[in-house]
Amino acid sequence: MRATVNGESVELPEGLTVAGLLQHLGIRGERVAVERNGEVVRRARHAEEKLAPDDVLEVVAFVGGG
Amino acid sequence: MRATVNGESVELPEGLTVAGLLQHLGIRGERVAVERNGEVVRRARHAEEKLAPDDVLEVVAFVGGG
Amino acid sequence: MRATVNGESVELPEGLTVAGLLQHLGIRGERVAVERNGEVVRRARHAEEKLAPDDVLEVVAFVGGG
Amino acid sequence: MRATVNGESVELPEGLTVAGLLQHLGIRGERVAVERNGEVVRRARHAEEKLAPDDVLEVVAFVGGG
Amino acid sequence: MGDALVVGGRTFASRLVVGTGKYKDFATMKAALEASGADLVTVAVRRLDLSAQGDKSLLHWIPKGMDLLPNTAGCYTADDAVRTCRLARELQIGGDKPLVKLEVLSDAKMLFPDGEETLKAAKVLVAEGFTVLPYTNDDPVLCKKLEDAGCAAVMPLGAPIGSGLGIRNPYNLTIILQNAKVPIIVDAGVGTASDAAQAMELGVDGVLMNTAIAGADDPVAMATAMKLAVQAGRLAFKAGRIPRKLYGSASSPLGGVIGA
Amino acid sequence: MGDALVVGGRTFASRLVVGTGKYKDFATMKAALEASGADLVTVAVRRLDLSAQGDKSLLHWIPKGMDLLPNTAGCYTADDAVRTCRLARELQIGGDKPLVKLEVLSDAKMLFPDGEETLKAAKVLVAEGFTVLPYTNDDPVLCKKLEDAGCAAVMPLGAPIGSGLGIRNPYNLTIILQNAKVPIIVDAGVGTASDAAQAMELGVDGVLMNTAIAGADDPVAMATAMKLAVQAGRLAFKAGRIPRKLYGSASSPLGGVIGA
Amino acid sequence: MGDALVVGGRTFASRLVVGTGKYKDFATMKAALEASGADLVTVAVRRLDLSAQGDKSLLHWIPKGMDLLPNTAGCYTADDAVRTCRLARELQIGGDKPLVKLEVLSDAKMLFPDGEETLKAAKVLVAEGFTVLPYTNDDPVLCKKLEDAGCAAVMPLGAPIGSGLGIRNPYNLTIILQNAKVPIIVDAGVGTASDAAQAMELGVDGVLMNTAIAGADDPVAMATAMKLAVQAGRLAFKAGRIPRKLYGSASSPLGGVIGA
Amino acid sequence: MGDALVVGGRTFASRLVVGTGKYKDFATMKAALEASGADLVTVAVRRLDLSAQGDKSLLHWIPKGMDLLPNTAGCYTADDAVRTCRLARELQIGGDKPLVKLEVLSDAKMLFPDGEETLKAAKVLVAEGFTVLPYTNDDPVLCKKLEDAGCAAVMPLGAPIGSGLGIRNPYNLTIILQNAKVPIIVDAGVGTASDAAQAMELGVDGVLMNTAIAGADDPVAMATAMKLAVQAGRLAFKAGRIPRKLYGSASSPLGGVIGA
Repeated sequence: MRATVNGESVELPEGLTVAGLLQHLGIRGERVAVERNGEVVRRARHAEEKLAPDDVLEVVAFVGGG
Repeated sequence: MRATVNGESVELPEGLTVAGLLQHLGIRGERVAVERNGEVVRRARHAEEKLAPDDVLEVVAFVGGG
Repeated sequence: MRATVNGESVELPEGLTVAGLLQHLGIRGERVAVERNGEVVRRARHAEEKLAPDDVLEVVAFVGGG
Repeated sequence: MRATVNGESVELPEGLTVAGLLQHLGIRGERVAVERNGEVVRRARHAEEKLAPDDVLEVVAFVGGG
Repeated sequence: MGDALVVGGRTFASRLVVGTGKYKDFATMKAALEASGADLVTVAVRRLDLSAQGDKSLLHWIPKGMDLLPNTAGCYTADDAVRTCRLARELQIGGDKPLVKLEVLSDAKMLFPDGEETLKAAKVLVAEGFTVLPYTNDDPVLCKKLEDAGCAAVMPLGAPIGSGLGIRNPYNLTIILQNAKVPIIVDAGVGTASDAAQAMELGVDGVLMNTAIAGADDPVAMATAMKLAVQAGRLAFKAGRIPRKLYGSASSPLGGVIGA
Repeated sequence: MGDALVVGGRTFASRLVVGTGKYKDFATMKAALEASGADLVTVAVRRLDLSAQGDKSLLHWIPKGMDLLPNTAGCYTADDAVRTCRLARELQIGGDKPLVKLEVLSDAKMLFPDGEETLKAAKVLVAEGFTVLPYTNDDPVLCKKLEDAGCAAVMPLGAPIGSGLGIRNPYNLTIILQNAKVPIIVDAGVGTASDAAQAMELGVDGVLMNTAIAGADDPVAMATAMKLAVQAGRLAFKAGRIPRKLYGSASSPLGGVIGA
Repeated sequence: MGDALVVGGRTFASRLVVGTGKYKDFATMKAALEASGADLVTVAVRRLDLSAQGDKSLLHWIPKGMDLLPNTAGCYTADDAVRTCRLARELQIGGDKPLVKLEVLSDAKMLFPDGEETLKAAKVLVAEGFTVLPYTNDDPVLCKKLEDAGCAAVMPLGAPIGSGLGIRNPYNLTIILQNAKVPIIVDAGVGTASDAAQAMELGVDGVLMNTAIAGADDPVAMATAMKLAVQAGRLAFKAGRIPRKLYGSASSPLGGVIGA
Repeated sequence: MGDALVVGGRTFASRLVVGTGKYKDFATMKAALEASGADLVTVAVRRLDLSAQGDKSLLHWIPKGMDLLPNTAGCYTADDAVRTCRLARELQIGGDKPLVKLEVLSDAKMLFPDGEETLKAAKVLVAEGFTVLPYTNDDPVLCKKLEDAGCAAVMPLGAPIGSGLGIRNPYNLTIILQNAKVPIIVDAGVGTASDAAQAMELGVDGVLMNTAIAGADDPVAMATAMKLAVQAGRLAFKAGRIPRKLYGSASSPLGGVIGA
């Protein structure tokens, strides 16, 4: 299925969870937060919450700022 | 009838018009504007517009200001 | 004879007066002042005062300044 | 004999030395310097240098200052 | 000098706008207004004092040919300001797109404009056809929003009303000017002539003041000073000043000195 | 305005003194001098260029009725300054107690006045009957010594010559003014109109400038601006400005607001 | 010194808050953070760069014991700022009443805060249980509204972000302080140590900076300077400075001078 | 910090020099001197009060390890200053090339240094082997002459003694610094910590103060503030501050914002 991750359209396996997405993106160790269609997905629900086609996802982390 | 003029409760003759009010208040020559219950009464309607009991009236003029 | 005029060594006719010097230099009309060996030569004495060899002369005028 | 000490005229014993003067004034311990008639009397000479009538003496010390 | 101030389609020969408050008497006010050379003067709207009879009105003392700029001084909400403007329009006896100085303050102590209420009122008044000149803090973003709301000019403060502190923050004014498409008029804060000149040198289109003149020991002399200072500042702005340099440079020729 | 500047017994209608250096041409200079309204102008004394013939002299371009104030620019010693003044007197064709602007600088880089040499020269020139106006640093003690030496006026700098930095130290000027018995004229440093107005508001008796006008993009417009600014500053000084306050105070009446 | 900064129930030993942006590398940042003595540091929230793998995260370089203050930099609307704060909360892994620096700018050029959007976002965030520290213009009225909206502290600018202009308008800051019941922290504008000291001397509760340290030639030295300057300014504020006087007064005794 | 102040061959760890006058009692003075971290303190020379017996001398209260810098405060002529220095040398019990703060004022009102007398005295004292630190006006030419006369350091004022006005003319100080080959120490005028930091940021080598500390409500706290401020200013000067810009620049990354 296609979804938008950080502004870019990507092809993702069907029935992927948020946790799966992060693994799929090769993100580990990183302290990240995920927003799905405008709503934050709490870390506790990463393993359960399944993505759907056309989801708009934001995967963010802290960077240097003032 | 009683009405409020410039914040004070006053006794006015029944059926007074806005023009009548100004005359009643001894205002002449003065360049004034009248607000009745929050709405301006245009000068053109001073002679027609009748006051009603409990009207809240503001009679204003220009004064020095910055 | 040789003299120094405005910092430059020049050859001048013998027995030249200050007035003669100005004429010799082609200065006319100009409002100028003359200093001879550190002393101002008043205008009134231009015609009399004779120059001597090795005199140091300054011929000045007003220019724009602040 | 009379002498001026710090601006005041005082009566002093004849033949007093600078050291004697300080003792006479009850100054001890104090870190002071003495000027006699405009000239500093070095500490080393306090015991020898004799005062004369009409001497003008300054006895100074350090005080708080900026 | 063919360099008029144009606000909302109206043209004013003078770039100085003056107030009519705080004078010790009307005669002094009139003399000061005349000395100022202004052709736009602010006035306030207040309840008629029904007890005081026959008292000559302010308008008798305003020199002919001066336009009125009614203000909303004393209003602390957008609603009161809008009502006041509607009454002012009536007092002006019509006139198309009447001028109003929109002023909505936060409270009687700080005397700072309330940007939120000012913007709200500005939108209503523009919709009702007023030519709105809002008094505002020197906030570049708020000034831009007031311009975008359709205000004919924007009037940031130099300093609080009547403080006489001058132009506290020329940096903000400069940023406001560089981003504005409507006239910028410094309103409030000017204390003396050099403050007015400095404001004009920054490039503002005009200066509005009241206390600096009315509160001076000699209001008429100060009004004249302000007229001259605004002209001087405007001319200096257009004349292109010399750059600032840490080290000076001689103003007389370096060469030709005697005995050199 | 019945408020003339009096220096050494001479009366000048304008409190603005202007220079004649650094103009791109004589025509521009003449127009600027006229626009400035000044009646006293500074000039420098230099060796006549013997090679350049028939070149129209500066004096043809100075408007009638303006007095000359010859300076000693370019001199770094008291002796050179004194010799230059004597030549200037001759150029003036006598005149009793001739005016001179005494300027003795330290070097060609800092362009700051050398107080020691200036004071030395002032004493000689006063003794020789000159009306001496010394250019000096804004040192209250040195200014007092120059006054005590018999100078007709004292001219402390606002900032270095041609720097355009304005009045760098109004505190010193204020102290100088409070202790002076002769006119104090700010000489050098002014960059734009508000600088001149500010100087006058401090209470100085006059302002002398050259680069600020001659170096502006439009010297004639700036000359006009300076004329107006000096008048504005003088009037404001005499009018008695309002005090500065952290908090403002309303300029419109507090009472009588509608719906209150 | 038993004079801690308390914001929203949290206590910070240092009154200096520093940013983590613009450093040439993480090692320099870490050294500067340690030198600053700060115990609160700002961080931004950004999309993870999916292409750049294994790149060590910022958090590895922030000294232990420093609290994070996530900001909403880059947001131009209240909605984006609120979404960013919610993500920041998730990044903090919970924590009660998480701290956020609310920053909603008008545009990428002026870089001034948008007061209207900032206030709107502040109300939402306070309702959602955030400890909100809004970056705002030095508008006394807006600052008061942000306090009334429940912000734990208010952070007016000294000057635009990264401008290094220092405290442009100490008058406004003073008025803000006199009317505030929550801590006031100067955010942005500081360029050098004396700017930070001056802010603290006005009585502000803290200073937040990033560019002044990260952009200095030697960030670690400047971080140390800022630590000392904030302490110095705070101490001077509490020590009660001498009044300003036009004339001085001797610091040594007037009497007892020799030969007098 | 391996950044000592070296004057006339002597090395001082601290760049803050403090006075000992105007304290309410010796105990407070001692505590303040210790808090200041200074290792050079000024003292005055006065006639011993012959009536007051056994009164503990100042010297008992000056912390060990602090060097004395005797001043010539109260002197209005070069001669009195020279006599005072000779007595001070005697009080120091010899010591090679003794340090003296040369201060010759014009009068008891203006409290400004008399440049002419100061220069005259400096030449005599240098010839007699003193290490001369003259207090002077911020006149670049006079400062250069004092350096040329052999003074070990030059100490221009920031503002009049005890005025607390801070650095009135940073431009002059900058010019003085750019032309000096000996240490420049700002003496007098500092009112609070940021003034001291600002002076150091200009690049001066040290700051001397008395009233700012002794006259504060809490002299010990202010002494600590000044110690920190001088260190902060020095570090900031060496760290290389960011440039000043009218427009800011973001301190957080411009890209990677959510929803963009």
